[in-house]
Parts: sequence; C-alpha cells; structure tokens
Amino acid sequence: MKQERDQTHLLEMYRLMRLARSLDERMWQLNRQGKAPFVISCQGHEAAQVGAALALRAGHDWVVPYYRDLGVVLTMGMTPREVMLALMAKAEDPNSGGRQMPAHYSHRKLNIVSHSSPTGTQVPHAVGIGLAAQMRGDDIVVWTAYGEGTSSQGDVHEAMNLAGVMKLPVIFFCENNGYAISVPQRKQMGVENVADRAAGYGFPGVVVDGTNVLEVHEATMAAVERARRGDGPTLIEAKCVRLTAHSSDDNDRTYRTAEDLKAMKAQDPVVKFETYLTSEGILDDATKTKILNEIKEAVNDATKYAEAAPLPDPATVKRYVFAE
Amino acid sequence: MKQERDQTHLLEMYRLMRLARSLDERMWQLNRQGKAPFVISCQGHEAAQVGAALALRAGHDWVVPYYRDLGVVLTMGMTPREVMLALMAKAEDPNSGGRQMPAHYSHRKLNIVSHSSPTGTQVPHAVGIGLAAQMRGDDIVVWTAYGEGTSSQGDVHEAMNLAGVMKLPVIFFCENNGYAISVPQRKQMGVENVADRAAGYGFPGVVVDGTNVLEVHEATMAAVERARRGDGPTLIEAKCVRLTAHSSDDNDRTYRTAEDLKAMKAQDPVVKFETYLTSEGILDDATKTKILNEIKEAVNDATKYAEAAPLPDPATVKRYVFAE
Amino acid sequence: MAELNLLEAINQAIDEAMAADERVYIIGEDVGYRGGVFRVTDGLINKYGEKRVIDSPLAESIIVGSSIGAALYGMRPIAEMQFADFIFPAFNQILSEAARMRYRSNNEWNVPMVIRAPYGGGIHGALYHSQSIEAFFTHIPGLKVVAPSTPYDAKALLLASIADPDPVLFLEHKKCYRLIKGYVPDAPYTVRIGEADVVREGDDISVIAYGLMRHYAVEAAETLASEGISVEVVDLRTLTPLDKTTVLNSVKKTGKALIVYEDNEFCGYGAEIAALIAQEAFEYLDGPVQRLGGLDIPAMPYSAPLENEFMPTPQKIADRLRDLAAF
Amino acid sequence: MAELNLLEAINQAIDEAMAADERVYIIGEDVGYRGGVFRVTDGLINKYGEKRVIDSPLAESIIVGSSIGAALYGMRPIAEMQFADFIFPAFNQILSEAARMRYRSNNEWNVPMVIRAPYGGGIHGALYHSQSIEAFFTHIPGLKVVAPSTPYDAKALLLASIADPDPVLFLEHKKCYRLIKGYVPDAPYTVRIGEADVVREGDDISVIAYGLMRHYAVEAAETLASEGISVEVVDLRTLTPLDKTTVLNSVKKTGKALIVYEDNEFCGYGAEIAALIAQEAFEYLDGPVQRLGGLDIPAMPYSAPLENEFMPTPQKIADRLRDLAAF
Ligand SMILES: Cc1ncc(C[n+]2csc(CCOP(=O)(O)OP(=O)(O)O)c2C)c(N)n1
Ligand SMILES: Cc1ncc(C[n+]2csc(CCOP(=O)(O)OP(=O)(O)O)c2C)c(N)n1
Ligand SMILES: [Mg+2]
Ligand SMILES: [Mg+2]
Repeated sequence: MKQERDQTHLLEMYRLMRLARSLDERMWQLNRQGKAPFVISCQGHEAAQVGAALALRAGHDWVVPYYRDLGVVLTMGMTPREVMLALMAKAEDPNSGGRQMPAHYSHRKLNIVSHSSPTGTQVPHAVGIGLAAQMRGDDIVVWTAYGEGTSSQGDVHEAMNLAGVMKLPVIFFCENNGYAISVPQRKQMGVENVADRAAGYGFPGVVVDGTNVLEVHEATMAAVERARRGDGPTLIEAKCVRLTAHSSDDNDRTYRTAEDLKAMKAQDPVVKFETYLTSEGILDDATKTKILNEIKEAVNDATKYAEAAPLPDPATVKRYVFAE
Repeated sequence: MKQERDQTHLLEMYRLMRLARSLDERMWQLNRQGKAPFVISCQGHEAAQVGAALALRAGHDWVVPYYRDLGVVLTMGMTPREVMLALMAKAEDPNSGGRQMPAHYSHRKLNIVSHSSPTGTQVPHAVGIGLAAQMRGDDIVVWTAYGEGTSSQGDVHEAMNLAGVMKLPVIFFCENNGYAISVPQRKQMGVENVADRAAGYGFPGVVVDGTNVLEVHEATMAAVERARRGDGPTLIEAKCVRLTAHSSDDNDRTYRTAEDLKAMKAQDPVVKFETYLTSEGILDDATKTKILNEIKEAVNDATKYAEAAPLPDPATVKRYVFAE
Repeated sequence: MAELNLLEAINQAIDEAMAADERVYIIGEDVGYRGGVFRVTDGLINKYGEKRVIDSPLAESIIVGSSIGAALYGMRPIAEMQFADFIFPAFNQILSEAARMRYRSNNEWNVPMVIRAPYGGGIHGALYHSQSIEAFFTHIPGLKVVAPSTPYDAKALLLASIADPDPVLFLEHKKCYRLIKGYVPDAPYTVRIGEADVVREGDDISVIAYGLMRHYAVEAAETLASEGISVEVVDLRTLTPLDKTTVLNSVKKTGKALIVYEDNEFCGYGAEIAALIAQEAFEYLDGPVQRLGGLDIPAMPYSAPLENEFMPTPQKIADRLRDLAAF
Repeated sequence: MAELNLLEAINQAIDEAMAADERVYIIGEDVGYRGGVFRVTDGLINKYGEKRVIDSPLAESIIVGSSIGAALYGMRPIAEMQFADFIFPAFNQILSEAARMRYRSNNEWNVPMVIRAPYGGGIHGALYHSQSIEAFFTHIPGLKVVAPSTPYDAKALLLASIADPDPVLFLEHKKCYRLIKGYVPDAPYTVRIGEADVVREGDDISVIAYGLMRHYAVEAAETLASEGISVEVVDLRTLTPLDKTTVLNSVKKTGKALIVYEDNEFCGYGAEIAALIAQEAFEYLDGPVQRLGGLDIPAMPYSAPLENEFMPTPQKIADRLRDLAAF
C-alpha cells in the first residue's frame, strides 16, 4: 500500500467503516427491542464497501448496490438518519418512503439506484446505465454489487456479457462471504473465484482481500480509471466475511460451525484496519475516541429522529403506480 | 488423427454427413415447391454433428439437441422418413405429431429429448438428466447443443454452473457458426471463444474445428470418457460454418457479404471430408456412387412416404394437455 | 390423528413421499441443513442425505430447468422456490417447457414435477416477500395449480401432486404456515386434485375463496350468521383444473357470489371465477357477481399502515357481504 | 395521408420518435442490418447508426434489464422482443423491476421504456411463434399494455408509448402486420393510451375485442347485420389501463356482451372484461356475458388442420353472436 496516501483519507476510511459497523449494531439492538422487524447486515463487508465506494466520485458516478451495502451508501452520502428512517419504515425515508424492506437502498440525488429483493436483477440495470452514459459521452462509472450466491443467476451472466461486448464503464463488485444464506460456496460454484469468469467476457477479473480496505480501494481505483478511459468493465471479487447470521430472520447455527464463525471473526475488517492504523501511528487514542464519540452521537441522533418520525399515511398506499 | 481408425467407421461418418446434407437439400427443394413452409438447416454443421454424435452410445446416452442438429438425430437413429414426417407436419411424426415446427426434434425411444423454440431452455434439461443419472448411478452421458448466440442466455450459465458444482456427466456442445440470425459474433460476445467460459465453472473447455469431423469426434470421445468416469462436464466449442440463410424465412444478403459466404463455403465440411477420404484412398468412386445412390433412394422414399402420410386429425387438437 | 400446523403437514407429506419412493428428491435454496427458510424441509437432509436434499445454487431457472430434465429421466423432483416472489426467473422454464412438454411431444414425454412456492402477504414482507402469484400460472395450460388452506388438504394434495404425472405448482400461504392448525389422519387418505370443498353451507350468498382468504371468509360468514345472513364458503383448493361444478352449484343455490382473493384484483384469478359464473349461472343470479381482491398496486408495502390497506380482511369481506345481501 | 400497413406505420412512428428525440434508441435481436425479422426496424440503422440501433446479444433479460438502467439514466429505450413468445426470460425484469420502480422508490425513479412484442397466431408459427401474451402482463400493476389493431392507432399509440413516463408493453399482431392497411395522416395526431374505440355502432350486442380479433369481430358484425342483428364492436386498443367507461356504456346500451380474444380462454384477459361487466352492468344485462377465446391448449400447433382449430374466426364469432341474440 502506498505510503503517501494521506492520513485524512485513511481516517475517513476508518470513520466510515466504524460508522457502518455502529449503525449496523444499533439496528440489531433495535431489532431485539422489537422496534425493527428486519435487519440485514454489512458486518464483515465494511472494508470492501468503503474501500470500493471511496474510489468513486460521489454524486457523479452511479451506484447500484445490494442489501449489504450500508458501507457503500454511507460513503456515497446517505445519512444515518436516512438509514434509520428506512429501518423503521417511516414516511420520510428517501429510499422508498417505507415501502420496501430495510436495506433496499435508493437515493436519487446521490445516484444510488433503487434495487429490489430478487437477487441479481440490479446488475443488468448497472449495465444499462453504463450503456446510456456511453451513448451520451458522459464520463461516469457505474458500480454494482452482489454476493457470490447471486453470481449464479442468469442475469449476472447476461449483464457481464453485454458489458464485455460494448466495453461499458461498469464495475461488477462481487462481495464473496462464502455463504448464500446457508449455502456454502462449494455448493454454489465449481471454482474458487468468481473473478475467474471475467475472462469469459473479455475483461479483467481481480480477486482482492475484502477485509483489507486499502487493497480493495486500490483495485477499485484501477477499475475506475480503466472504465473512465473507455477500456470497459472490470469484475472485482472481494473475499469478505459474514460476521452475523444472514439476516435477523436467520439462525446460522443450523448450518455453520462455531469454528467457521470464529475464523471469520478473526478477519474482522474493522478491527484489522484499526490495528493497522494504530500500529502505523495514524490513529491515536484521542482521535479514536473523538471519532467513536461522534459516531455514537450520530447513531443516537438518527435513532431518535427516526423513532419520532411519522409513519406513512395509509391514504398514500395507491400513489405512484404510474406518474401522477 | 489416428491411422488405425477403421475404414467402415470413416465411411459411416461420411454416409451420415452426406445423408444429412442430402435430406437438408431436399427440404429446401420442397420449401421452394411450396410443400414445406419452413426449413432450418444443418448445412455446414454436419461434421460437428456427426463427429460428436458418433462418440455417444445410441439408445443409451441421452441427447438434448437444437434445431440445427439434423446430423445428430440421424446418427442417433432417427430415420429420413421420420424427419420428413416432421417437415410436413404429419400425424405420424414421432417428434411431435406435427405439433411443433420442423427441426424441433424429439424421439423418446432414441433418448432424444423434445426441445422447443426459445433458445437455451434445453441446456438446463440436459443438466437435470445428468443429475438424475448421477443419483441413480447410471453410466449415461448427456449431450446437449446450442449456438454461440444462445450461449448469451442466462439459462446456459446457470446450467453450466450447476453441472460444474455437481460434476455431472454432461457435454455442452456449442456449434459456433459466427452468426445468430444476422448478429455476428463480435456483437454477441467480447471474447474469441465460447469455450473460454468453462474455466469459470471448473471444467475443461475445448475449441475444435467444427468442419473437421475427426477432430470433433476425438474431442467428444475424450469428453464422453471423462463424463463416464465421473469426472464431470466438458464444454466443446465447434467452430462451424453456416452455409445457408438462418432459415427459409431469412434473407442473409441483408447482413452478410458475398465474401463471407464464399469463405464459409470453402470450409464445407462434407466436401472437406470427401476430399480427405478420397485422397487417403478410403473412398473410391464406386463406393461413393453406391453411398450416394442409397442416400438418394432413402431421401426419395422419405419424401414420398411423408407426402402420402395423413395430416393430424383436427379432433386431436385438445389431446395431451395432461395425462389421459 | 395428530394436530399439525400447515408447515408440519407439508413436511410430513414430503417425508412420506421420500420414504415411499426413491425417485422423489428435493432441490432448492437452503432446503438442506437450514431446512428451508420456513423450516418446511426441516430434518429431511439428515434422513435422506445430501444426494436427495439438494441445496442448489441461487438460480431459480436451473432449479426448475434441471428438475424438468430429471423428471424426463424418470425422477419425481420437488423444487422449492424460497419465496413465490422469486419464481419469475424460472417463468420461462415453467411456461414454455414444463407445461408444454407433453403437448408438444404428442404425449411422448411428460414432466412429473412439483414446484412448491410459499406465497401471500400479511407477514410484513413488503413488495417482494408478499406476492400472490397464482394468476400468472393458472393461465398456463398444461400446469396444475394447487393452493390448499388446511393441514389436512395440504398433506393429501401434496402427495397427490407428487404422484401426478404432470407438473404441479403447489402454493403454500406463508401466513397459514403456523397460524392454521388442524387434525391430520395417521392413516393414508386422499384429496383429489381438481375438487373444491364446500367448507360452510349457506343459502344467501356464496363466497369463493382459497388460501388465507378461505379462513377470512369463514370468519366473515360467522359474523354474518349472527346477523341472520347465511353465507356458503367454497374453498377451491385446486385452482387449475377448476372444479366448475361445485362453484356453479353453490351459486345456483344462493343466487349471489363474492369471490375473494388476496392477489391484485385486476386480471387476477378471481376474474375467471366471476366470468365463469356470469356466463354459466346467469339465470340464477339475484345480484351482480362481486369480487374483492388486493389493491392494484405492486404487492404490499413494508410499512405496517400501508400493508394493512392492501389485504382483504374478515371485516372488508363482511362489509361486501352485507352490501350484496342487501341487493 | 398515405395508406400504410401496420408494419409501416410502426416503422414510421419509431423513425419520427428517433428523429425528434436523441434519447430514443432501439435495442433487440436482429434489429440492425436485418431490420428485424419482420422488417419493422428496416432502414433505421442506416439512418441512425449502430449506436442508436443496437443488435443485442441473444438474451431477453439483458435487453429489458439494460433498457431499464438506461431509462433510469434518462434515455427512452425501445426494446424489441423478436417474438412475444420469447419475452419470458425477461419476465422477472418486467414484473419485478420495470413495473415497480416508481412505486417502490416512492416516485423517485421511473422507467420510461417501451417493449415491442410481435404476438398472435394464424401464421403457421406453432407453439412458440403464435402466442398471445397479454394476460401475463395486464395483471402487472405499474405496466401499461397497448394492443392497437390499425395503422392509424398503432402509429399514434406507439408515439404515445415512447413519450409515456412509465413502462409500456406494445403488442403488435403479426398477422395484422401486412394484412391490415389504412390511412395514416401526415400531420401529427394523437390517440391517448387508455381510450377504447367504438369502431362500429350497434344496438343488440356488444363485442369487446382487440388486435386481430377486432377485425374478425367487425367481419362477423357485418355478416350479422345482413341477418338483422345489430352488433356494436369496441376495440379496446389499450388493455391496461382499461377504458371501463366505454366498455360499460356499450354494454349498458346493448344489454349483451361477447368478449373475443385469441389467447387461451381460461384466465385470459377477457375474463377481466367479463368480470367487470358482470359486476358493474348487471342490471342492464339481457343475457349471460359470453367469452370466445382460443382453446385451452398450449398455443397453436404447427400443422394446419390443428392450427385452424385453435383460432376464433369470423364464423365462430358470428355463431356465438347468433346464439346470444337468440337468448
Ligand atoms: C431470486 C431470489 N431468489 C432467492 C432469494 C432469497 N435470498 C435472499 S438473499 C439470498 C442469498 C444471497 O447470497 P449472496 O448472493 O451470496 O449474498 P450475501 O447475502 O451472502 O451477501 C437468498 C437466497 C432472493 N432474494 N431472490
Ligand atoms: C428466447 C429466444 N429468443 C429469440 C429467438 C429467435 N431466434 C431463433 S434462432 C436465433 C439465433 C440463434 O443463434 P445461435 O444460437 O448462434 O444458433 P444458430 O442458429 O446460429 O445455429 C434467434 C435469435 C428464440 N428462438 N428464442
Ligand atoms: Mg454470500
Ligand atoms: Mg450461431
């Protein structure tokens, strides 16, 4: 990793990862308190998400995320309040006005495209955005993410193929955490790396350690440059860890061993980066305390704000099927 | 190619390729005479088809073909009469009783599975047959074919992925003739070889000259052995030539140059093999005349038989939606 | 006789079918050690092993497509769609392939396969975990669609579906999974595909329903009974092939019909029932054929106040019945 | 004013839209130098270049899925399905994505996109080149479905569809492509999405139809006129949103209704029309609401004697009208 990367940048990475983690942990608390019926986590993916998203130009490039991408949407500019409004399905929620489940992100002003629940359907959208940008001559990059399980869907193949044919400015970002709910990678695919598929579409496939934010960032920067140059797509596979059950509806003890979880916890990306920053002397105790306090405040504020916010008016249920 | 390959075998290859070509040519004649509203050809694919199908055990292995595979179904045992009955949509047609368009093959007794028109849907079926055979411990091999255009469909990806995960005895046979109707390969995919995709599923991908029957045969034999050993699937890409328009409904002069067609004609697999056999002294004039005469007779017989055969009874139109 | 909930009855049916017939196997996402996200296949992988309880890759088209192939080879696959909402990547395989194989091959090939799909709303599942999908499938000739609402019917109809020589879409209402309990005989018994059930007799109005709505309809009927209005409730149980006789006989008796379904109303399955009655029972009708369906918005939103607006409820059903009674 | 056939009118509409608006582009299989397998996009690649007339890979889900993305970015894609029968790999993208984007994002995003699909039978196309697909799509809230039957309507409605801020499925009946000719004004004119057309006035019976069946219905009506039976024909033109007023007004006037559609009858689009009439015009009815659809078999077989059995024809329509008149 580059020595000259400046400290502010590294601390901003750290802050975003920590913020994602803290918000996420709060969501589980609220879930246990009966205040949030559904939670799905970014825990274990923070380095991949923040590392990747920081390579994009917020408000200029486009992002087509999936449900784990809390770290991405925060980096692109979604606020903790906005995230909490979605968690509690409140009227003001900019993601969907409480219409979608939590973690179904969308933010028009931030170029975060609305995605749905069926896995993989967002990937063709990213390709279409890239196609439109290419037609218009805009220099944007489109970044889209999905899990390794989702890479089995036909849509992902069709999307990569078209992107390869037309050399579209799209980054396919596969967050491989080894599981699709309970299904382990060995039942999902006959190969070690999802990234190996890129060769079949005529563009580079890169494997990175998804728990190492700097490695992810560097790889994504390279992919962004390539896309902006007009050289076409890149598939980046970030090997992540899943530190929680699939979601608050899941019980992962039915299918994964304590050892597996322990091994994954040993790779906790937030802890790893914190340790690195501390050992490099970039993060001292005072700075850390300051950052953590600010995050705590932001999370508290978001929680309170969202709790107090009104639910959608039932009378609105029929609105926006079509343009009004 | 192996010197010891015995002459009878080579002449049988030749006969099947010639038979496919002659039947195919007759169909176009019938089309021009207004006796067959629709024709879709194997012309240019005969070497690929016969070379591959002869590597299978007829009546034991399973075949899930596509509409160009006249050479395959003849090799597996479909008779010229049966082919002509389908062309003319007659009641006796074992493929579909005249219900499907011509070249939508099916023959239960020959383990030729009924396929439809939407491209690529047959590929998952082949994988399911392989899965069933593996569950039962049967030593069959399943062979399925499709064009390079069809390789873009999501179903093909999903099928190869599952076959790779479970190491199923399936041969994916892509007959790449450079066009999907009018769409040239460069608009279809960002790579040179469809076979390169196999690496992304954990099994071998092989490119063969689809106009060289011996090369195709050898590659398919290897894939069959591999599958029967339990080592899993192979993707074979046979580079073919398309010597006709896409079908009798198409006019390829709107999108392909005379040079392109000329170059393809120079690779005519039937002519190439005939030249080879002649130069090797395996095919002399007398043998050739005998074979061609027999084929001519068979084609005449099939035509006459099918022309005389009755059309389906309109009263049967509602039958077989469900078991009766 | 044991009291089981819907989920347990389905688990039991699968278990019995697998024990009785080597050809039966399960394929789907998380059906193995996870036992399905609703626990419908709980315990089966331990009993029948990984070969017969297959955790598939995350791709519905290959789940269905490979099942078609296996069925052609002689197996009896049970394919699980994790949520009915996720069946659509497999729509082409179901419509163009499974449902047409017998017809297009002139009876040479057939596809004995069951696709299980948990459907329906009222469980805080939002747009993509709440849908009723039946209308897309009841319009497919060659496919049977079964939608039982009780443990008793579910067990027997699932066994009948597995034994059926043609493809069956088996719909399981998620809200009924644990909510609806009932006695299920230990001894073998049968319910035939294609037979509706008059679950409550009445004279003034017929309610035609299925799934969760059958239970809501019965609730509404009980309310109305206390008001002196006698409501007959028909549970279709099988959506295709439809038991026209039972439906028509009921309406011919009562002279009035309300069709209740949870799916979007417009072009929903209930439209066919209404059209059937309007055409075949016209002379018996004492009032307009009425429908009460879900709203014509894309499934139900997540937020509770919005979700509640979507669903037909016993109250809404009762209101419509009062209006119809007064006609 | 020029006399054009349906195909030419559609070509003209696309051409004008592309000339007028840089955001409009075409994507589909063989839409380029081949000009589409029916020649609907003939000449457009020469005029607008490969960047705006995109020969896509053979994969319908990415044709639709990429169009959704481009529409979100501000383009106005026209996606061609080569045959309506091949739309099903894209079903999930249409249903779960295009049709729900506005609703699920609470009006933040929208998908202005047209999907063109040549449909319908009677052209010797067998099971997979003959289907009517509307029933699967009219049940999708958030999607508009347009099915014009004349060059005049087709041109205007296609322009309206391209201009529409929401996704539109535009159905073109293959048999009408060259068969149906008509005058198309040179000057701009409009036909609004959602407005049916009373194409023939009559007093005794209303026929509700669309696509090829509109023409067959008019033929049947003419036959019946000579027998003293006065038939009104309503061409729906738009299937969703449905012009309920025009349908109901017609039936309220005549007291009898026959709904004709070529698709499989059971759970077909006509069921909704019948249900609507049965519910909203009950008191005006002098006879049962009748439907005449295609057979309930998987689309039409290839062999001519079988294909002919499938289709409703002017004769079959006339027979049903005579029966209904005598009721
Ligand atoms: C089409 C579809 N099928 C099934 C599901 C249910 N489902 C939701 S998430 C998930 C697993 C996704 O795994 P992966 O892509 O690896 O992402 P991860 O959750 O591990 O990050 C499944 C099966 C779905 N949402 N959509
Ligand atoms: C799902 C689907 N989309 C479109 C078509 C129309 N179509 C029939 S064949 C064909 C081209 C197939 O090309 P390829 O797979 O290369 O096979 P080839 O005909 O060249 O052998 C197309 C687009 C179809 N049959 N099915
Ligand atoms: Mg995963
Ligand atoms: Mg080809």
